[in-house]
Amino acid sequence: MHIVDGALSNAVVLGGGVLAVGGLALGLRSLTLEKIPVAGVLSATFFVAALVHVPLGPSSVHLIMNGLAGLVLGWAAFPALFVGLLLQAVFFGFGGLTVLGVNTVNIALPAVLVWLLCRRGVASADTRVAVLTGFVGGALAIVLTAVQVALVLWLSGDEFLPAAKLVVLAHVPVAVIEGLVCAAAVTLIHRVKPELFGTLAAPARAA
Amino acid sequence: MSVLFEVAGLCFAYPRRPPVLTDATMTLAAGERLAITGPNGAGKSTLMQILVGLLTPQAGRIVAFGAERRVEADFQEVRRRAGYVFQDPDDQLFCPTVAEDVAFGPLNLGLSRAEALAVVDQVLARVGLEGFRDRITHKLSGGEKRLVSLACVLAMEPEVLLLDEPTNALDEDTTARLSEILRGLPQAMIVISHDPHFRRRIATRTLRLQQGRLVTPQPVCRHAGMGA
Amino acid sequence: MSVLFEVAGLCFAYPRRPPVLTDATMTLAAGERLAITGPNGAGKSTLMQILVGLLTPQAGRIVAFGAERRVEADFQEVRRRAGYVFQDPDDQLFCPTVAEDVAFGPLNLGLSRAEALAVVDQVLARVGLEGFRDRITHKLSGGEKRLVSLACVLAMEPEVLLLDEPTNALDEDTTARLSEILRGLPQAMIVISHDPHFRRRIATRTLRLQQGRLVTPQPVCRHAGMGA
Amino acid sequence: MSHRVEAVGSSARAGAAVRSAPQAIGGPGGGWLGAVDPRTRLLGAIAFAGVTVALSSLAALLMALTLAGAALLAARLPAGPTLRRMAMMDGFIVFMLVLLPFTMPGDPAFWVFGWPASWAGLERAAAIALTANAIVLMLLSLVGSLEPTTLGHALARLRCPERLVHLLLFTVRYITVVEDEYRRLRRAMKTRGFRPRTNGHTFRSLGYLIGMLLVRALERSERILQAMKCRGFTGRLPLLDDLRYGPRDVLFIGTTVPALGLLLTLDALYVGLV
Ligand SMILES: Nc1ncnc2c1ncn2[C@@H]1O[C@H](COP(=O)(O)OP(=O)(O)OP(=O)(O)O)[C@@H](O)[C@H]1O
Ligand SMILES: Nc1ncnc2c1ncn2[C@@H]1O[C@H](COP(=O)(O)OP(=O)(O)OP(=O)(O)O)[C@@H](O)[C@H]1O
Ligand SMILES: [Mg+2]
Ligand SMILES: [Mg+2]
Repeated sequence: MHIVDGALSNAVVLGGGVLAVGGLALGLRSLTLEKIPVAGVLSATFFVAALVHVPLGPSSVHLIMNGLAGLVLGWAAFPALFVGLLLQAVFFGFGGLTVLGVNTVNIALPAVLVWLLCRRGVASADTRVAVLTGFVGGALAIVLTAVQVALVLWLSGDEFLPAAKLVVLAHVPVAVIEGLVCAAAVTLIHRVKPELFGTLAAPARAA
Repeated sequence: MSVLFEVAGLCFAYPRRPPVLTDATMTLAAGERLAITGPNGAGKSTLMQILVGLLTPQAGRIVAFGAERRVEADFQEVRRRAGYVFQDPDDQLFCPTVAEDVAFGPLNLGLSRAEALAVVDQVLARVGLEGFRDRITHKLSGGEKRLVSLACVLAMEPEVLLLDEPTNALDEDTTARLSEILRGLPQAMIVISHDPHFRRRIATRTLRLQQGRLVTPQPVCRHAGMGA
Repeated sequence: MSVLFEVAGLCFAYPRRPPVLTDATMTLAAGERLAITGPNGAGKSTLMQILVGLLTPQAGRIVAFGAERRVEADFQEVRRRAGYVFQDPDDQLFCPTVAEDVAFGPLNLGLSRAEALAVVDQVLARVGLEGFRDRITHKLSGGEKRLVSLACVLAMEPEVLLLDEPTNALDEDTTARLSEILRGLPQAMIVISHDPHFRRRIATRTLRLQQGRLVTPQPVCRHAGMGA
Repeated sequence: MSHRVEAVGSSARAGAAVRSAPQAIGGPGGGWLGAVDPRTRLLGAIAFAGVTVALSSLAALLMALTLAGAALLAARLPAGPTLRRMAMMDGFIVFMLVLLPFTMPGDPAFWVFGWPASWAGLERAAAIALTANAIVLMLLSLVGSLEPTTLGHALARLRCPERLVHLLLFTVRYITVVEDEYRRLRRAMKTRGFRPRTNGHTFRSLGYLIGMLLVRALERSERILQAMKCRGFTGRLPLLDDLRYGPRDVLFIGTTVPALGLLLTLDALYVGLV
């Protein structure tokens, strides 16, 4: 959900920039150079995952997977997703430059919120709890992202309100799909390598 | 004896690379076990990918199961009837458990979950992996992964098997076991292999891919004279 | 002739797994090129990681460069003097450009930028990759990556080279080129390889890792008697 | 992270986008811009974006788009693919632009099924489209024509936080590796008859696939860290670059600053007059 340059009011763009810098600072605080390889390879994986497209009726949607990114990366999701958005803007022309802050907050803040809410559940020894949490986290991240996009548009002008409402509505099915894909990914990780949820996400608090 | 695959005059080059296949021609009849050998990078894996339509040749004709195949829709049927076991099992296995990996193909063919699970048990027994149903695929040994990837393909009940270096990096015991399994299968197969002993155990006929063409190799062991 | 590595009675198991090494013993003398072979999953890579202290054995003794090595601090010196080339070059080449990758080791050893860059040029020339200095790592071909990862290790001027399947996925030309480079190097080396021709070209001695132990393989071709 | 909604007929193109990603991530930029320092280009793109979002008249925005077109020529990027990339927007943004004339009050320009479309809304939609495209085109031309690794070096020299720069460089380094892994697995799934549909089996399979890629990514990162230790990693990741400002940078700044000034002046004139 990339907003483009020129659509938002200056205040919103600035606010987004400030929040993004704050999020980046918090995310980078725990990333020692020793942890950069893990964060980098995982960040590359989320970049690739975002290229996966899923059929939705007669059309198809690209995955965002910010919920899963939050569950795996914790606060590091902020810099990791920012890097992805920067590369997409600069080399693919998706999104824009002045809105980079807003777009980062729209994608990464839900990721971190999902982590804060779901990190216990997803690390649960009970697979069913973990998988259910995965579904909730994956879907919730998309809902939050859509709501933030709508909010940002609405704050920029009342004329965007109808479009903003439609953004939220249109993303309900997308949220369900992301939830299901995320739940399946959590199932696999839980069986194959449960430590994945603790590598980066857990020690973020300690730092 | 019915002809399963018949390809003629295949040419193929990867973009901005010299040609890999210049004029490859071969036939596979029912009941045959055809071995293909040739140096590293000769284009053996490339040829197999062309047979199932994962790559499109720049020239040449592919007849499979009695019909000429040209476009993606034609090859969807070919892929259902010809089971392709990849060179590296890690490229093929992506599910958490063995059962789910083996059931993936049958589910794609439209079977129900219960039916697919019945197939799983039966196929695992055929490759001697009873009791592996709930094992984590990712944590299996290389040899076990190889047998699971064979089981995955057998589960789709293909009429032909395409095996890309199935003994690659397997130890002798597992290689022997695999030979026995393959010899016990009714399907025709094309087997890429560098291993002359394995080829001798398995194959009813051998072709060598070199300089972009498939030729019948000289009868004596080429390796005999090599080495320092 | 001085002894570089001497290990005895190594035992190793990954957590919650059956033991990989049960009683591995070997010696490497200066000037030797020791080949190690053995089935997939036998523990060859594991053994190499133990030699440089990336894994700690549950039992056994490691003497390297004349001193017994037990703790992490001991092994930091071992890692400086023994250059380890990984099985997958993508694991080893993590820097953006070739120059940065090759200079990474020398800079860590305390060389200045200018000195490190001089080493880069000299080492790239030694593996025949002059002019690759400013190439982007992730755009290199498989063979080029392999040679660069060798250059990265040579840049640290090791006394011993440890090479884990250096010809894996290389074509014949690159394999031949690599053989020549390795034969021209003065260092002693341990080379893990499945490829008998490559081993014959390179090695002064061969050991086989099986059932957790290192054994001298029988002199005749074991395969000769097999086959149908 | 993109949520472009597209018709099923174009799914082949989406596949091509995946395949072209490694190429898209990096293609050496030649042309007149080749000799301009990456830092200058980056700062130029940022300044251009800052000025362009401040413009409000369509005339000035058209001129901004023209400037971006000139940059495209100077970067010698392939025009077709670059312009296509520029024009590509999220489905919802396109939708919002189409909706704007009907949701913004003002003098009606025309009616659709009895709904009035306002001049003000049309103008606003045009302004947003022009701004977005001008900035994206300038960004693609000035910065998108760099190697991604060079972008990392430039950011480091511009005092971006060290860890962020290294995160970017590691991400760029491993995108192609992970993407190859992804592509091989997708190919194997295809040979086993997998065709994505809107059903649970598809979502589960794709979820497993992503989960497996993450597991392998973690294991790879463990090996990378080992390799770093083997080469004496001391908690430092040195960067070597040969970025240097030259005469071409002076020339670039000498043209850019007046051009941006001209844009602002033009805009002030139009806004003042119209
Ligand atoms: N995707 C690709 N893009 C470009 N070149 C490729 C690609 N895949 C393979 N090649 C090249 O094409 C040639 C043939 O490759 P192929 O994998 O078919 O050989 P092979 O006979 O299977 O070799 P091996 O015995 O090593 O498996 C090689 O030189 C290889 O480097
Ligand atoms: N990190 C790990 N955790 C658990 N088991 C492991 C780990 N790494 C390797 N193993 C297992 O230990 C055994 C030995 O692995 P190793 O990589 O040393 O074998 P190898 O002889 O190098 O095989 P190959 O020829 O395939 O490279 C294998 O069964 C492998 O699955
Ligand atoms: Mg092959
Ligand atoms: Mg190994």
